[in-house]
Amino acid sequence: MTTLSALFTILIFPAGLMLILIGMLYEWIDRKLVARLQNRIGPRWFQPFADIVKLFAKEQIRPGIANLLLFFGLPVMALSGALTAALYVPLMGFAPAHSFPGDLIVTIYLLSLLTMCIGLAGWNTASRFSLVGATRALTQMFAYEAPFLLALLGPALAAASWQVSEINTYAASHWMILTQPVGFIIALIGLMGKLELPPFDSPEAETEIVAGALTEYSGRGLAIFNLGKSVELIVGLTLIASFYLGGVAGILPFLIKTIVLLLVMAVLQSVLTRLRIDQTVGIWWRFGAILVLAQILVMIIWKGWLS
Amino acid sequence: MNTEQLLTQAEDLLATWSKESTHPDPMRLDVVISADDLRAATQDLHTARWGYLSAITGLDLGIEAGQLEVLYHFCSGPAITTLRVRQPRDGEAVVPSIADIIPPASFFERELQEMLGFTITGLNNNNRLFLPDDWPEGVYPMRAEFTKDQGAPVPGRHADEMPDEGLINGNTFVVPIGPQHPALKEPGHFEFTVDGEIVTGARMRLGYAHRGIEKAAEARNWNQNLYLFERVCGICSHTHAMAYSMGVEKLAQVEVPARAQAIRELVAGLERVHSHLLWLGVAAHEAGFDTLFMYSWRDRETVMNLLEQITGNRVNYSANVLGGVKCEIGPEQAKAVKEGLSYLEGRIRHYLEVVTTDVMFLNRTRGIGTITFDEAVKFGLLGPTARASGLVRDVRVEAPYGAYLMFPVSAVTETNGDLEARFVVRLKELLVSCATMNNLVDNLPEGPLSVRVPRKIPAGETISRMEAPRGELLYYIKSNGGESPARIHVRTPSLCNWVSVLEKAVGSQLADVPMLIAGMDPCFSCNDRMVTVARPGDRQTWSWEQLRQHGIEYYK
Amino acid sequence: MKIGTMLKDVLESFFKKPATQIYPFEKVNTAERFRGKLVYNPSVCTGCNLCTKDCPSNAIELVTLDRAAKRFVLKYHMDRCVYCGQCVASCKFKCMNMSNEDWELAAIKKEAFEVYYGNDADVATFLEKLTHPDPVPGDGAVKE
Amino acid sequence: MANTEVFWKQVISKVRTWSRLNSIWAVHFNSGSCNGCDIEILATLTPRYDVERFGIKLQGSPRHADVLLVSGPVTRQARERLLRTYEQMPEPKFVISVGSCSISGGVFEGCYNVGGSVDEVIPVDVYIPGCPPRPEAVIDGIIQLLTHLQGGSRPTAKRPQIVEEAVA
Repeated sequence: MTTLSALFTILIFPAGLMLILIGMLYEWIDRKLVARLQNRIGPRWFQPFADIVKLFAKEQIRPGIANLLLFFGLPVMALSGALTAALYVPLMGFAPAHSFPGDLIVTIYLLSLLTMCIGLAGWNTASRFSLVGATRALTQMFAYEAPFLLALLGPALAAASWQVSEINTYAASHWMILTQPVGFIIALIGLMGKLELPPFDSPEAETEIVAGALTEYSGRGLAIFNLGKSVELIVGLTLIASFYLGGVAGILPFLIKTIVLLLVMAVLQSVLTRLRIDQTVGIWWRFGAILVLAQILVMIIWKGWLS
Repeated sequence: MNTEQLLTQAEDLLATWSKESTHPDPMRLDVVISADDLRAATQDLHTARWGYLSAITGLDLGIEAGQLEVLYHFCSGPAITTLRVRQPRDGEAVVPSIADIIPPASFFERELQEMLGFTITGLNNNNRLFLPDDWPEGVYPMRAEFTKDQGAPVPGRHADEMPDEGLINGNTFVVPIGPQHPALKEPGHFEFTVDGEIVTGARMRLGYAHRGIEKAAEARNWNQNLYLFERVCGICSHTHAMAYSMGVEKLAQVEVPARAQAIRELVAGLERVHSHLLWLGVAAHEAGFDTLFMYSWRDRETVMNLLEQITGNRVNYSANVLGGVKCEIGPEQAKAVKEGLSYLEGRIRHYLEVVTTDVMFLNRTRGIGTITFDEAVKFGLLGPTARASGLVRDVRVEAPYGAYLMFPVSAVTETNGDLEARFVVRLKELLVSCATMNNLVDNLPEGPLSVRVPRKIPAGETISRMEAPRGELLYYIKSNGGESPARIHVRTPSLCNWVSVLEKAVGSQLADVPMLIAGMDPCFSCNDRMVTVARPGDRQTWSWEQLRQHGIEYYK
Repeated sequence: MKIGTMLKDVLESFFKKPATQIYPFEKVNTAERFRGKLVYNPSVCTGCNLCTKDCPSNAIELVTLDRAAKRFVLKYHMDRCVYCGQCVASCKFKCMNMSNEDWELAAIKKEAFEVYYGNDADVATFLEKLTHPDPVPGDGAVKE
Repeated sequence: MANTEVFWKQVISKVRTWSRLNSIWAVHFNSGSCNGCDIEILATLTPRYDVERFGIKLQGSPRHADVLLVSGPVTRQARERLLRTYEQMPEPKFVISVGSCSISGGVFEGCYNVGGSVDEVIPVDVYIPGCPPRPEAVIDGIIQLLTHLQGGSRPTAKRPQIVEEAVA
C-alpha cells in the first residue's frame, strides 16, 4: 500500500469525503423512509447536504460559561472518531483501508467516542436542558454498550478471529443471521440505541429537553455533530451487514443489505414510542444483556463440541 | 331530585343566614348574605354535599351605587345557587376566604383580589394571578373608572419576575419549561426542581395569554362581542360563542328556532371531534410517538373539511349569530357529514385499540399521574380529566341545554383515573358524539335559521353553562339595558384542572411531566388567567417529606 | 398486550400514495363558503354604515363622497380584518361578500394591506384628498 | 487573478443562498395568541400539507432556527420573552408574523394587557393575515419569504440595544 493510495483511500474514496457524502445520503434515505411510513412525502434527496451547508454558513453562538477549547474541539473529535472507525470496516464492499487482529474492539470503542463527546459537550455548555441531555446520553450508553459489543462478538467467536475483514470473509460462506438470530436482533436494536433513534431518543427528546446535549450548539458545531451521527449510521450498518447478512463482497450487495437494514430500522422507529431513560436501561439490562449472554453461551458450547 | 327539590333543599340549608332569597329564573336561587356568615353558609352547603363551587364572579355596581358585589355560584345538576355578598366600594372591601373549605376557590379569590381590589382574609397566596408583575399597585382593571393608561408598567420592574432559584442548589436544579418550548404549543412557564430525574418541586406561571378580554367586552356592542369571545380560545371557539349567544338570547327572552339549536349542537360535536383528535396527536407527540401524531392529524383534516364546508372557516368558525346560526345544512352538507363521520368512527376505534393495547405506549401512560375519585372531588376537576377518575361532570348530561334535550348524549366515565383512562374517556366520548351527530343529521328539525335580537338587550343578568371539550364553561352575563354589556365573566374549564397537574408532577419523573401537562388537555389561552408564583422568602433545608407536604399545602 | 399496533397503518401507507396535497404546484379548491378576502360592490350600497359599526376589529371604513350617485369609497384593512363575516350578515343590501379563492394574502410590507374599494375615479379623488386635504372644510362627509 | 477571486466569491454566495433557501429550520413563539394560528402552524407538519418536502423543520430551540414564526398580539408578559427568543437566534434570522392579531392586534386591539403588533417589538419580514390563516396560507407566506430572499439575503436590521435596555 503505497502512501499515496493509502492517503487516497483514507481521505477520498471509501473512508473520507465519499463516506461523508454517502452518510448524508443514508440519512436522507432514513428520513424519507420514516416520512413515507407516516404517509407524507418527506424531504428531497439533497436535504441533508443543504442542511449541513446552511449550518456551516450560520453564525455560531458560543455560551459565555462554556470552556472554549472543549466547545470547539468536541465536535471535531466526535467526527474524527467516527471517521477513523470507518477505516477498519469494509465500506462499499471494498477491503477495509487498514486492518489488524483485534480491530473490532477499536472500531466499537471509536464509535462510542462520539456519544462520549456529545455527553461532554452537553456538560460543557451547562444549559439545564443540555445537562439533563448529557446525563441521559451517558446513562443510556452504559445500557446498550455491553450488549452491542457482545452481540458483535458472537460472529467473531464463530469466525474464531477478532479481525473485521476476516469475519467478513468467514461470513460470506455462512449466513450468521440464521445461526445466531438473537445476536442479530440485539445488534440491530443496539445500533438504534447508539444512534439515539426512537424508541431510544430520550437523550434528545424534543418535547422534554428541547434538543438534549446539543441545545446550545448552532452553526458549525451542530453541523459537525450531525455529520458524525450520519457517518456513525453508515459504519454501524456496514458492521451488522458484514457480520450477520453474509459478508459484504461488492458494492451492490453492500447497498442492498444496508438499505434493507435501514428499512427495518425505519419501520421500528416509526412504530415504537419513546422510552423513558429508566425504562431503556431496565430493558437493556434485563433482556438485552441476558439474551446476548445466552447466545454467547450457546456459541461456546457449540464451538467446544464440534471443533 | 328535580330542580325544584334541589332549590328548596338549598333554601332550607341557607335559611338561617339568608337575608333575602329570590328566584330570578326557575333554575336559579339567589341568596343575599352578609360577609361574616359566608364561611358558615359555604360550610353547610359543603357538608350537605350540595353540588360544587363552579365560579366566583366579582361585580362593580358603579360609582353612584358605591357598592362591589361578589357572587359565589354553586351548581348541582341543572340547579344553580348564588350567594351574593355586598361590600362598600371605597372603604375596605373585605371578604373571608373559603379556600380551606373548597380548595379550588383559592384561584377564583385571587382573581377577585387582583381585578376588583377585594381583600381576601386568610388567603395563603397573594401573588399576581393574571396581571404582569410590573402592574401598578392599587389599580384594579375591572373597576368602572379604569382606563388602559392607568395600567402603565411601573419602571424598573419586569413583566414576569420568576425569582431564579439558581442553577444548582445541592443535587437538585431547576428545569424551566418556559413560554417557548416544543412541549407547549401555548405560552406558560413551568419550573420543575429536579433531583436527578425525579421532580421534587413544581412552580407555574401562566397569564402570558392574558389579553384583558372581559374589560374590552364592556367597550364593544353585543354583536362585536360575539367574535371577541369566540377568540378566547381557538380550539373551543364555537362553545364560547354558543355560551355567549345563548346567555344573551336568555336575557333578551328570544326563542331560538329548533333548527338553529340543532345546527349549533352539530357544529359543537364536530368541534369536539376536531379538538380531541388534535389533543390525541399532541399528547402522542409528547410521548414521542410521532406516527400517531401524524396519523391522527391526517384524519383530523376530514373533520376540518366538514367544518369548512358547513361554517366557512377551519378554526374560529363564526357559525353563531345572536339569535341563531348563519350556516344552513343542505342535503350535500348532510351527506358529507355522514360520510366523514363513518370514516372517522372506524379510525377512532382503531386509535382506541392502539391506545389501550400498544405495550410501548402503555409504558408511558398506564399508572402515571393517577387521580383517585376523592382527589378529583377535592381538586374540583372538570370535564374528561374528572370523568377519567369516575367523577361525572358533564353539563350536557347534568343540565342539558339547547338541542341536547332533543338529541341527548350519554356521559362516558372510566375509573382508574390514570393517563390511559384520560385517553380512553376522550376517544369513547368521540364515538358517542359521532353517533349523536349521525342521528341529528338524519332528523334535523325544520324551521328558520335565526331570529332577530334587538340591538339593546333588556337589563338583567344570567348564567349560561356549556360543556366545552375540556370541561364545564360558565358565562355570567349582566346587561344594563344598553348596546354593550355591563359585565361578562368567563370561567373556563382548564382553570380548575391546573392544580392536579402540579400535584401529580411532584414525585414523578421529568420525562412524564410533559405527558401530565398534556393529560389534562390544557388550554392556556382559554384560561388566560392563572398563575401561581412562589416567592421563597426564607431559605431553610427541608426533608423530602416536608417539601412534598409543603407542595401539597402550597398549591391547594 | 400487543407491540407495534400501528404496524398495519405504517406498512399500508408505505405502498400507497402519500396523503400530501402538493400545494403550490396543485391548486387547492376551498369550500364554496370559505371566507377569504372581502369584496365590496358600491353600486348597491346606501352608505348606512351598519357594517362598519358591527365590525369587531374596525377593519372597514366607509367614506361617502356622494350618497345619491352611489359614489362610495371603502377603506379595507386586510391586517385588522378577522374574516368573521359579520359585515356580510349585517348588510341588508348584500353589497359585501367574502371571496373563497383569494386567501393567499401574505405580504412583505404592511402597506399592501390597505385596500380601497369603489370605482377608480372615486378612489383617485379620495386618495388625492388624503394626501393634501382641502383648505375649505365641509365638502362631503370625509369621515376618517 | 482578481476575477477568479470574484468568481469564487459569487459561487460561494450562490451556494450559501441555495442552502438557505432549501433548508429552513423554524421555531414557533406564541405571544398570547388564541392558539388558532398555532394549530394551523402545527398542521403544516402533518401529512396533508407536509412542509418537510420544502426542507422546513420545526425545531425546539431558537439556537437551531433560522425563521421565527410569531403568532398572537404581544401581551405584556410575552413581550420580553419574545425579545429574548429573537436575541437567541443566530444570524441570519427572519421573522414571519402569523395571523391578523400579530400584525395589528386584530380583535384584541385596545385590550389593556395587549401591546399590539409584533413589529413594534422585533423587525418582521413577512406578514400573513388571516384569523387563522389556512396552513396553505402559512406555506404561501414562507414561499413569499423564499422569493424575497432569492434576490440575495436582505441586510438584517440589527437590533442595536440588547434585551435589558429594550425592556427597561
